[in-house]
Amino acid sequence: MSCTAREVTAAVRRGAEVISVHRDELVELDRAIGDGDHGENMDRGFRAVLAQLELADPPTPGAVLKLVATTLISSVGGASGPLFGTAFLRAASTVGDAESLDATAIAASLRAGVDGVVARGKAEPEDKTMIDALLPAVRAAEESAGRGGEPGGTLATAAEAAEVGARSTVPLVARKGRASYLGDRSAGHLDPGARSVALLLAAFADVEGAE
Amino acid sequence: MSCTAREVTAAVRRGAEVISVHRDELVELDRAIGDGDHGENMDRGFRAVLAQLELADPPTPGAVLKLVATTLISSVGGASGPLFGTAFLRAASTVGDAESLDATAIAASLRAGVDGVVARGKAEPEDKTMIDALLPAVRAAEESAGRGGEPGGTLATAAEAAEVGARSTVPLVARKGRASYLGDRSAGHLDPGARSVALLLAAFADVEGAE
Amino acid sequence: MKKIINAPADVVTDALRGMAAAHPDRLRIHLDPDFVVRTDAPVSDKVAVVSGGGSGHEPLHVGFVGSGMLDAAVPGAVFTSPTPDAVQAAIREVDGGAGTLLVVKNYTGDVLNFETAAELAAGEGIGVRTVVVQDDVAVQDSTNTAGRRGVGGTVLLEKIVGAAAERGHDLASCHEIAERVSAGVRSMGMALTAPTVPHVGEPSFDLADYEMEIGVGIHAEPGRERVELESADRIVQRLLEPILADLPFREGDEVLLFTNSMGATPPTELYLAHGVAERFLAERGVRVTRRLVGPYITSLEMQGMSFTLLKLDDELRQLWDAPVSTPALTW
Amino acid sequence: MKKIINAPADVVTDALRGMAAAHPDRLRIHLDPDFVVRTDAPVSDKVAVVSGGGSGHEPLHVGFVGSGMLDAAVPGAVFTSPTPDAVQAAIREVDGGAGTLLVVKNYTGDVLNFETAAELAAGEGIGVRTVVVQDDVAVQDSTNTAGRRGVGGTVLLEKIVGAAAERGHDLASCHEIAERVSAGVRSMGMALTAPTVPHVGEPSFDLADYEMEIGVGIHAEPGRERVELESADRIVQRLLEPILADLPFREGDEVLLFTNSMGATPPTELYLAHGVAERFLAERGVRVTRRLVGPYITSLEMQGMSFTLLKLDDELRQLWDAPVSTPALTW
Ligand SMILES: Nc1ncnc2c1ncn2[C@@H]1O[C@H](COP(=O)(O)OP(=O)(O)O)[C@@H](O)[C@H]1O
Ligand SMILES: Nc1ncnc2c1ncn2[C@@H]1O[C@H](COP(=O)(O)OP(=O)(O)O)[C@@H](O)[C@H]1O
Ligand SMILES: [Mg+2]
Ligand SMILES: [Mg+2]
Ligand SMILES: [Mg+2]
Ligand SMILES: [Mg+2]
Repeated sequence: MSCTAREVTAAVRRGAEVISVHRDELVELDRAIGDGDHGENMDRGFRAVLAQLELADPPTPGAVLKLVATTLISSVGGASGPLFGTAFLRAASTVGDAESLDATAIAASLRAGVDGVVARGKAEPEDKTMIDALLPAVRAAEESAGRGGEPGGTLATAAEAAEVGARSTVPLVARKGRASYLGDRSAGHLDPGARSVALLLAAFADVEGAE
Repeated sequence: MSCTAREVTAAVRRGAEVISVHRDELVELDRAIGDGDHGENMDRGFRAVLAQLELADPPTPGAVLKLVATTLISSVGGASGPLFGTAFLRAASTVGDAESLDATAIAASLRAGVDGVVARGKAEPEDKTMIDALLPAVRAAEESAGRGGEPGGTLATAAEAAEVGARSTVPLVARKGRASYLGDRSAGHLDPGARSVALLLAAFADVEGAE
Repeated sequence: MKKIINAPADVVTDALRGMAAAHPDRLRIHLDPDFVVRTDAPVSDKVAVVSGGGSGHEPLHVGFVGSGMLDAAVPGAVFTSPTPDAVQAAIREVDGGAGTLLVVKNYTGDVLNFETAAELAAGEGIGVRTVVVQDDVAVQDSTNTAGRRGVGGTVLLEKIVGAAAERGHDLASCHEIAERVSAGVRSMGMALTAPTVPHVGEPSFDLADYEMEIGVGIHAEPGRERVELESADRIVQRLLEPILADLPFREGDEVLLFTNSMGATPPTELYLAHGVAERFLAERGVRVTRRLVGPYITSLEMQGMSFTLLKLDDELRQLWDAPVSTPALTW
Repeated sequence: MKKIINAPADVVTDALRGMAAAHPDRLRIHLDPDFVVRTDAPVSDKVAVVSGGGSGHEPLHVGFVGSGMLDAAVPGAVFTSPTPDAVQAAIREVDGGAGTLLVVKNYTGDVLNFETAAELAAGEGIGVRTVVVQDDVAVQDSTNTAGRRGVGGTVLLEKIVGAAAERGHDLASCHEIAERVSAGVRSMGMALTAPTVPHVGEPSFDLADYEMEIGVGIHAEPGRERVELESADRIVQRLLEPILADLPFREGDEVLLFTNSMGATPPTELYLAHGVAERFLAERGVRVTRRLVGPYITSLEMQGMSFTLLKLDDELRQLWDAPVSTPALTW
């Protein structure tokens, strides 16, 4: 089994839905250790993605991911805009023109996305950023794909790892992004960007698992 | 019995003390229907009067009243500064160079003071201003003096009438001063200027009564 | 009370010291009595324009001292008119022989204190004329009140009459122009929060989280009515309708629109409201040809805003456009 | 939340509309993507100076568009960096052939988005150089953080490099001057209250009645430490000491002192603090020869203030004094 453009589009739509439902939670998380806009930024971005998906019907998974990337880049702003944008852009490049994605392709695109975020944002593990959700997720996806997992199962494992990774940011002291200005006072709070990663992956897994 | 410069000075000092003690109450009254400065204005003025009395030792009741007038005019500001200043100035003119004041002179100086306030401020009775304390006070004083009262008794009667007059401002709707902008919402509050009049007259009566 | 101050009683004097330090080329200050004059005062043979009033409305009046606007400003204690001796001293300092025009906002305290100062100055042989600004349409019934308050119109009047004086108009002409501005200017304001007077220490009034005060003055006197919060569109309408109703601004009339922040309302909200107002007026055929947007007559840290509309004619427009160089207004 | 707005999501656009209406002679606005340019852009053969960042800091940057300062400003959503396409579009609109200097405040979001825009513009053959402002000494440990934030120094840098561009300096020279300003400027701020972001609806942080936040940024990120309210004298000392310690301003050094309101701090308090600061610096032999006092880089309706010190040399002083004509800064 593998995912076509239709399924990737459905996954993205579901991601947008979940972000919208969790908008205020993400605002609250960012209010605690940042400037309070993360929920609004992500929600604005994914609403723009939905609008774009009404206008265009990208034919391949790569085209869907590219549309998401460019839309997020030109509508989110802040730190998360270029970072999520880069992640989707790199993922899109990696999958190329493929008609559908199997678990290995999904894991590879995740890996490319994470590498892109690291290249742009220079964050290391335990800097209390979205990286702390992304890295464990990609490792779990690679392992699952290596074991011959299905796309749905691979994304589900990745989502679980992202969730654990996001929760692991709570005790950390931030060293990147706006939360880093708080120094020790950033400890004890969940990183909003990491939470977004976990929410998005869970939404994607949900859709692919249901296929 | 009559009051010399020494007694008038003592009365003024006592007035300053009472104003200072009631500063915050006057602020509160003015905060409700004005701009909240009346207590500070009166206190600043009478502290300046005390400072002047340290430097000068006016020889006659008229000279004391004149010193109070000019000091209030140049230190109170706001509506109450020129009004109380005028009252003391007219009172000073009326008593002239007299060495001491009997009850009739006191009543006459009060009358002159009230006339001065009306001339400057154009308030009528029941406009919810200091006039509503001053007018009953001067009438009571004239009556007491006419009956051959002593200065202490005359001032005491005036102070009582002022107190009643001040309280009578509570239900009134203001038609002069800053409280007038509230329209009907000014009803239900004591006029701060009227309260100051009552406090000052009571302080004066206190001192003269004790002589 | 949250303020960056030392002793509350010294706030005005301490601020004047800082102002003098900040603008050594433009201003000279005098302490006890407190007043601010332009450095080149007295300017001989120029009508001197002098204003003043309680502090707490900055930049009005001290920030408008300079070439093309005020020769002197006399600040009283916070929200309290200055005393006559201070005004008289300022007049003496700036009168250049052509007489002095006093710009007074219509509050009992200001009127009485400036009246006395004018008498004192006249007694010294100085020609003094007075204009009383009373542009606040929130005060409806001026027979049963102390009369309309002077608010935003004061800023426009000081700019225009300051330009007239700078151009060499004589005292009678300056006075006539001032009266013309006063006759054609109307304002209305509102507040979202109350300011705190330093020597009081608590907010001037209490407003619930969902309330606003319509028709508020600049001393945080309660306003015309207290209503629930509304959209910017509706707020603009609430402020502009009484202004338009009061002075028959007619289709085709040329006006200056002044959108003023009461202190803490940020530029985004102010510009937003200004944009709404421009559309509102355009729809009614009122032609806005000049604008002023910013915090020019404030009420300490009050959140809120006001609109002022001034009917322009050729002379008033030219005087408005004339150069001005003060700490708060320069072009 | 008490604001004069319509829909929270439209605040920035609605405000831009009002700005355009208020300054028809100076500004032209473009919507979707949002940016503001001076009316005479592109000015041929002049280096274009472009800045931008999250909204909510007005007048920064949109209020500084005009002759002698910025050619374009690109406002993002409130407290959110603008996107690369918006910045790119603004660059296209104002580049006059002599290249564009981007002024970026050092926040991850701004740096990343402007970086992308610069790449895109360079790809179209436009010469682009970038200066990143990072003057906030409140951020002590810049290896364990996203680096120092760009705050008050940005205003001074935009004024000075804008003057250089207006005088005909080429891109390399403008960039060198910008780097010189950046190297010699330091800031520190504090807050008494928190602002409320329109799309959040509640204050960015909670501060008790007796508390203040020292070392706060302009996005109401919590600061260096939270302490009890103190006198103006003590607050000034708390802000100036780290600045002086960070950049060795030496006896006899000539500096520009910029006393900035974070939004709701009124002129009286600001001038008062400015006066205290001038005395504090004079006692330490630091010579203040230029000043700027006012709300120029704000955080919505936050009460608070910041100081910025810039080391001057002859060229920087002359560029500072050069004429400027923008909605918020004119001389
Ligand atoms: N350098 C970085 N590398 C990776 N992620 C980062 C970096 N900086 C910030 N982030 C992520 O961005 C999130 C904040 O995004 P957002 O609030 O939308 O932007 P901003 O910080 O500009 O307001 C943080 O929670 C963090 O996960
Ligand atoms: N026209 C007037 N005639 C008489 N008394 C007046 C008049 N206007 C105001 N007052 C008195 O002045 C008092 C207010 O004084 P104050 O608060 O010191 O001045 P301001 O109103 O200028 O702030 C009122 O309570 C009222 O008694
Ligand atoms: Mg954020
Ligand atoms: Mg009062
Ligand atoms: Mg008053
Ligand atoms: Mg942000």
